[in-house]
Amino acid sequence: MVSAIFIIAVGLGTAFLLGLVKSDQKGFAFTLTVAALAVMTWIAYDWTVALSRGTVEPATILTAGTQPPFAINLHIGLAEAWLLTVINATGLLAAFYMRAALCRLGKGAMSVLLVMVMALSGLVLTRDVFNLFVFFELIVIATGGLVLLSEDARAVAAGFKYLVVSQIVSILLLIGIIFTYHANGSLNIDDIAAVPFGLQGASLAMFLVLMALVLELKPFPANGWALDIYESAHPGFSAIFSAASGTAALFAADKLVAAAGPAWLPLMTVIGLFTFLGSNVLALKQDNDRRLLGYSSVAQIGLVFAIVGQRDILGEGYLFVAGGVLITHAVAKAGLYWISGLVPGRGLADWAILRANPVLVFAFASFVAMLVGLPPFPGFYAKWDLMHALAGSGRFWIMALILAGALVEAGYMFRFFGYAIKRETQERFPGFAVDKVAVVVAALAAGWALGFVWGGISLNPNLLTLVPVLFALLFIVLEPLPAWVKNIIAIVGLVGWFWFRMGNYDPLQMIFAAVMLVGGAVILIASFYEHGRRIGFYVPTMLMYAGLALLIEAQTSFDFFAAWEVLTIGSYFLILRGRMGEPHALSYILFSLGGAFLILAGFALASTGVQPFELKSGLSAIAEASVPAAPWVFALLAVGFMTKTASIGLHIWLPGAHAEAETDVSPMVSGILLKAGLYGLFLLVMTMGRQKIGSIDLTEVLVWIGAISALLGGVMAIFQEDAKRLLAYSSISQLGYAVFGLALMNHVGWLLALMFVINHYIYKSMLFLAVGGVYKRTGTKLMYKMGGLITLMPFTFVSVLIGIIAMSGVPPLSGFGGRWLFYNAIMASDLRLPMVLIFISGPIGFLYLFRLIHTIFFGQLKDEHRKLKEAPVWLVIPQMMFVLALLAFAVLPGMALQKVDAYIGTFFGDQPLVWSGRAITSTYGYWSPVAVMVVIGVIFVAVLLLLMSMGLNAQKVKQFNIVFSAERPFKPQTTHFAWNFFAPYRKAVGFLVMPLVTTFWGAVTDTLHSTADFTRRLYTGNGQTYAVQVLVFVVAVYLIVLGGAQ
Amino acid sequence: MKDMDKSFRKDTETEFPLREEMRPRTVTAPDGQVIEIDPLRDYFCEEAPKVHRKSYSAIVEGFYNWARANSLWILGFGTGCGAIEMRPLMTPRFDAYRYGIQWRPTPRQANLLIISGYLSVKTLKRAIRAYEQMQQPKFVVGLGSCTINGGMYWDSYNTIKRLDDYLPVDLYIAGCMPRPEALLAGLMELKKIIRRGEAEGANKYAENFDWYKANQKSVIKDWDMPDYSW
Amino acid sequence: MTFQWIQIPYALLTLFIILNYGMLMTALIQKIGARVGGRYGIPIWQNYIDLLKNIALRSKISHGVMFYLGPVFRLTGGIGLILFVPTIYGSVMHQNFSFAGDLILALYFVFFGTLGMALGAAESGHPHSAIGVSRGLSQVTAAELPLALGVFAISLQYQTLNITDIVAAQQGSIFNWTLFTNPLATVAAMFAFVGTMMRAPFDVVLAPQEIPIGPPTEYHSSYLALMQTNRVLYPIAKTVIYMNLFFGGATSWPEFFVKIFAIYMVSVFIGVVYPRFRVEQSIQFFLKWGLPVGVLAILMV
Amino acid sequence: MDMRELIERLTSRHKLGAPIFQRPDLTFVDLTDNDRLRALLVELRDIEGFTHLVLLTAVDWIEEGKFQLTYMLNNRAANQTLGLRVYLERKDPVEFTSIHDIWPTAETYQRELREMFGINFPGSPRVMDEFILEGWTDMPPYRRDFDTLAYSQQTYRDRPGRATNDPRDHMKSKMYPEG
Repeated sequence: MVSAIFIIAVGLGTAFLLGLVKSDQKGFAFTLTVAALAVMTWIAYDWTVALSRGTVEPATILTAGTQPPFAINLHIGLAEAWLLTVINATGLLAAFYMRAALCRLGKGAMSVLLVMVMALSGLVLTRDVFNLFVFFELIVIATGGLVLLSEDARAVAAGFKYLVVSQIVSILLLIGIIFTYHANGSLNIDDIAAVPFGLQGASLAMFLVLMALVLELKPFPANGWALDIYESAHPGFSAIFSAASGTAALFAADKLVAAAGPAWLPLMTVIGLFTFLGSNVLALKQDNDRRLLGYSSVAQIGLVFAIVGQRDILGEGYLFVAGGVLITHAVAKAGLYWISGLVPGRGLADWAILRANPVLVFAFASFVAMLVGLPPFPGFYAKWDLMHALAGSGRFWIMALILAGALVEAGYMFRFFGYAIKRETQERFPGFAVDKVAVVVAALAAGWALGFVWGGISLNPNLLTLVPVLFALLFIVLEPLPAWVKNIIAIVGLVGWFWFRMGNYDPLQMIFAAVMLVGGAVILIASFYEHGRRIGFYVPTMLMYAGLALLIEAQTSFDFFAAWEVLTIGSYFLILRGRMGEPHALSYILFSLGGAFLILAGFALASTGVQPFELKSGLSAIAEASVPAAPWVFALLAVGFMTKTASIGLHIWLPGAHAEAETDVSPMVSGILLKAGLYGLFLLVMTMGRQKIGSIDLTEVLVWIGAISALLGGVMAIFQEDAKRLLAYSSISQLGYAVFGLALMNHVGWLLALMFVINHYIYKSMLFLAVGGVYKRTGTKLMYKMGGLITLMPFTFVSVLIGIIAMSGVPPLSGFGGRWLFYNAIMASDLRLPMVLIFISGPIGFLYLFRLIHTIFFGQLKDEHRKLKEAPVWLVIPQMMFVLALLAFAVLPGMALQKVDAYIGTFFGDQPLVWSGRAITSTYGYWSPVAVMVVIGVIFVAVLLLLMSMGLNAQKVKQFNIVFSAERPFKPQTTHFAWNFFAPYRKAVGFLVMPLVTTFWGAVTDTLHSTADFTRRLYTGNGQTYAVQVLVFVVAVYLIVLGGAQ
Repeated sequence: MKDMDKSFRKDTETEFPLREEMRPRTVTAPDGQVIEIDPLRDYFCEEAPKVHRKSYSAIVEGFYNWARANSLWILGFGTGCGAIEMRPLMTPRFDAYRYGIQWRPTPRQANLLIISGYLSVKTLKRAIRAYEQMQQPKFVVGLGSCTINGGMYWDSYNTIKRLDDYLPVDLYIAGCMPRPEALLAGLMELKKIIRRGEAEGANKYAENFDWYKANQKSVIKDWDMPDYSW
Repeated sequence: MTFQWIQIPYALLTLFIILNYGMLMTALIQKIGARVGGRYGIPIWQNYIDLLKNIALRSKISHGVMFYLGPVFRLTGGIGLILFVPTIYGSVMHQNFSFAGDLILALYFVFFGTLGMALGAAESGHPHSAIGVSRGLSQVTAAELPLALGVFAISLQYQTLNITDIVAAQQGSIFNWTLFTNPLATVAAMFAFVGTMMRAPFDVVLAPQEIPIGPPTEYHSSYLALMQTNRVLYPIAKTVIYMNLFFGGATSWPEFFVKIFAIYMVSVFIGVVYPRFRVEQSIQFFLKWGLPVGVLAILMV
Repeated sequence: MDMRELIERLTSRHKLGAPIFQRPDLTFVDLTDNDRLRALLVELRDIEGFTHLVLLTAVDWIEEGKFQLTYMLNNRAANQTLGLRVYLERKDPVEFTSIHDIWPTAETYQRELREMFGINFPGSPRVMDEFILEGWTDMPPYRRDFDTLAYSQQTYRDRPGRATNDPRDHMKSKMYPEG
């Protein structure tokens, strides 16, 4: 083993050596620097591997062979090794990245970089407070130097401000050290730890030392100086400043906090949370990419700080959690800063230039996911463990605040990403420097590797070893293949997985799996119509399906949550692909993540901190034991799931997301994705049953929510001019029915919900494909611009016709089965009033469905549509499959439902439906689908023959051959009655569709934004102001914390 | 008596241009293809009217004629001042309903077109359209002198003089204006004609279609519709 | 109950009786209206003549497949509705095909003809048809609401969705009728009855003076013959449901004739007294008056 | 207020011809200076209270080679009507100033005059659109050189046997068959 001190020795030595190199030998100097950094990195990595494997023990190194304070005392353990690796690797990559700048400025700059990395390493290694100060000063000077690397004129000012503030910090630190030595007689951290400081007595000394380090971590709001550096410094350096400096300083602070004793932890928590929330809110308003990343960095450090405050409850998992967040942040932020160096413009939308290189887009997406804590990155595992620990020890407020902050962060990071994917930029594409891209790719690889490592360390399954996820990720490699090849692989994968796993499913899972996997495969048939390579489609699609596949089979709460997150990520990228998808994808991801956080909180609450938590038995157990938290678990999970079912109040993401999605994506996100929420709700009510908060039965609340969704979704659908939006609102309504049925908590109600799962999948997918096909041909989604397409697109017409008959519940098609079950279900329920809403919403379905078919296929054909062709055959094929499926399901509903019926019976211990032959008898009524179909069919044919017997000489006429009060129509557009089709309805019940919910969520985001705007004014950009802020911060914290304690 | 300027010659040269919305035009389809639209051809059926035979069996035809006679549905279209004389037929005083007569608002469902009085050229166009949109067998009654020979509008530049030049008339009711009683009597007479199977105006129209069209087009200069308005 | 072939002639017999009764009854009602107005009115057999006349028309046009099928859908809806509901209680012959489904089937099958007709009318491309459909659908969705609530109330009351069972529960005395045992539900349902019979004040759908004449504007000849047939069948089919649910059903044809006539006359009386509502007015009317009564009905059960 | 006073007041500023006092509340007067028409109309409307354009019509004085336009104005408050007449040269193309901006209703009258008399009012909205006649290609039918009888006979077929009676002779022969 090479001693860790060589990291410092090599760094320092090479820095001196550089002085001897001739100043015109820049290439040689650079090689030397890189070599030194590589050696340093290798040493750190070597230690990391060895320590992780347990082949060596943590080592303490004493220079000069004596005890401190007369010698430098270093310590290397697992945490140190990890951090050293990160710091040195960052330094190494940064050196490559900044090659041009370094060569321009010469060997001086290179030695400063080496000193910087060396000092950061020292900060991590040292166990001595005074050395801490020494390294600290070195960092300050090196930072000041490196800031000047930038070509930005503001960098000088920023560096100066930094030096001013740093000197204040240094003074605080020095005074603190003197006091500490005075009080303790030793500067060794371990000695200090032996006699923990309380908040009493000598605490001022500790306070000053800690505050110095805290300030170095840029706590909100005393951090204006740091942001100026982020904004103006060379991005290569910003990466070091954010990733390495932050990490090192944090670790130093952590060392001291550990030494100072648990009494200091609440202070850390408060400062950390305050910083996390404050910086995130501020970041919302940023329009400069680097400043936004700066705020995000500060926020992330604040988060880790808050985690440091939780080290008392995290126990052994502390390093896993804190390290996970810290290292992910370091990698992601370094990566992002390096990407920002590739982007010529400084606006957020300027990142759109990245679209020229899919690898960079993938890197950007990965880094964003890392920062937000999405799987499969370490932050995800850390988040999971942290929440469980917090819930286990009752720290609900901290939980809530961290999740809120994370949601805000997700908000601006995904908005940023959305800009990059969808916006146009004015900047010219400069061509990306290959070496810089390579550096970014290195960070990317590191990020994924860390995800793998963390997954492996985690108590829970490693997501990167799960077959569905790997299958989805396989498509990254397959991207160069043509779309049809990938499509075949995807379809085979979905069907194969279903086939392979079929034996393990219970009937409920079977239904959902059939809808999600086989159904997904059917929809994918439509994707054959796309030509070319269709980059960026299959990875998210298959991620979504992977998530769904895993969701169905989830055994533990972790499995479930991880699957949920995976499918959320996949579907987000899918939705973002839509033409005007950017704002809708953003609101989708925000609602989904918000929902996911609630689910996380719910699981954490349910598990009371104990992992692993077996999902079904665990939830039933807490429900049976009537744990006081049980109803809250129910509520959290229910709301979480309802973000996916888009129940009213949480629905505003849906219409846009579904309407703007691509033709084959709309049915996926509508027909399939929404069912994930329903599956969650199913599990929830199956395991937890009725829960009461106070005297309110939560399932009754669900009944109401379902009923209101069904009604308002329908009413809003009536007034849409956009065909896809109409269908999207109709989904809200249909899912409302399903939630309603589920929440009735009786046998038939659940069957009803399942029937809707199947039915809604079939007809909504069919309708979305049909409308998508029409959109493909007409180039518009506005229904009043279409008309008369029946003869041009007969197949599409048939599928819409069958779809709307089925959906409206008119016999003999399958929608009627849903209505019949519905009546039987409500008869068995004690509730009365919510039924009224459902009764109203039933016929409303007719209105929007008729409008859909009338305004598109009937009425007047427009000039420019006269030569339209039928929709692409690949879109028609799945539609025809759906038509057949609908007819089959209408005649033989028993095929799909009989088994499930028996399965549900095991929950309720009853069997209200009797399946005899093809007829079904319930407690209240009976229904014979075959008889209905036959009777109607026979009558229909008889009447048709009757009509034909009265003469077959009908003259086929054209569209203007109508009686027009003895006039003739002017033009098709003026004759097609379509716009504002239900004007009288709007006059009568238009008040129902006032956008109250949209206004509410709008107000929430507006408030956040204006808060950010107001707070931003604290950052004047003036160095003196910053200095004063720092001092005021210290004094204020002192007064609040210590004053309060005495 | 008014003197006539023997030297006056009406303008037979000037053609009236086809109206803008009926002119052929080109539009760009959503897929970028430029397509030609000829509204008269694309939006209207161009078939000529057909002669519809009577039923093979005389008894059946007689039975049908009885039903047609006793179920006269009049198109609610008042072309001239005589329309006001039709309204009293619905009142208790005359009560035409008892004869199976009623008014329908759409030509598709009406069998009887009553040209109620003078017919200006402008209205003639509408009357032709309404007539052609009715289903066979269909009947036309000319009400008042103006439909017979121009009546008091005999010298008007803008009203036709002989309705049967333009539409096949089954029955004229003379008078200026005929009172409702006369109208009722006329309808009873029409019933008899129908019963006798002589009300075959629609077939006559189809057989002499070219002659009727030529007459119609000679007075309607802005002929901007298909020859037969289905 | 299961299917036997003999049920087919039985069902046709029911259909035949109801068709003829409908022809005469609607003419009689027109005649009553005429007499009230001081007119003599149409001959009692006028409906037959009109029907024959429309069949006898020699030509027809077609706007397309759905246009052609529209009246077929419409009449299938009417006939189906009759055949899915037992006509005469206790009679083996006139149970029709009610084995295929219960009350819910009947209630939802009501929309079959409406939807098909709407589609057919829509293909004609006539704006008046579309306007009529828009009005009709808007109005019917509001009008059916009190019925749904009333039906829910009585199926709770009788704990069944089987029409025969509901009728059976009302036998014995006139005071066993739902009309007396559950007047609120009956009133609620009668809102819907009046609202869907296409008579004033709820007949703006056809609005002869304004959008001549709504959905059927383009229909004629044999199409119209089918629609006329439906026009006499369909109201009776609907009235049969009301009779069975609220007025004790019928145990014999004479009782059937009297009850149907009486119930039918309710909408006629209201129609001659009140002027026409605009669509939004009738929607608001049903929401303001029909809905609360319906809600009360389901709360009181 | 007497209409004579009004005419006197107007005569002092405008070139008016001899007024015809038809009734106490109805007066016709010629305007001899066509260019002053708009000024006079605006004055009448805004100062004299003639707020309402009753009608605008024309007479074809074919013998004098003139068209006469009559602007009939009404003062509601005073219940007075003033017919203001101007004369145009009867030679093609006949054009005159449009007053649709003074009274929007004039737009319709001007369309009618354009169609029936062939008097154009450039600038008047939709003045070239068809008004009553459809597809008319002949000379404007209200011009007196248009012979409606000749046109009718050249266009529509007569039904033989039509007899025309002079009403006076007819009634006389009916009532006093003996003479």
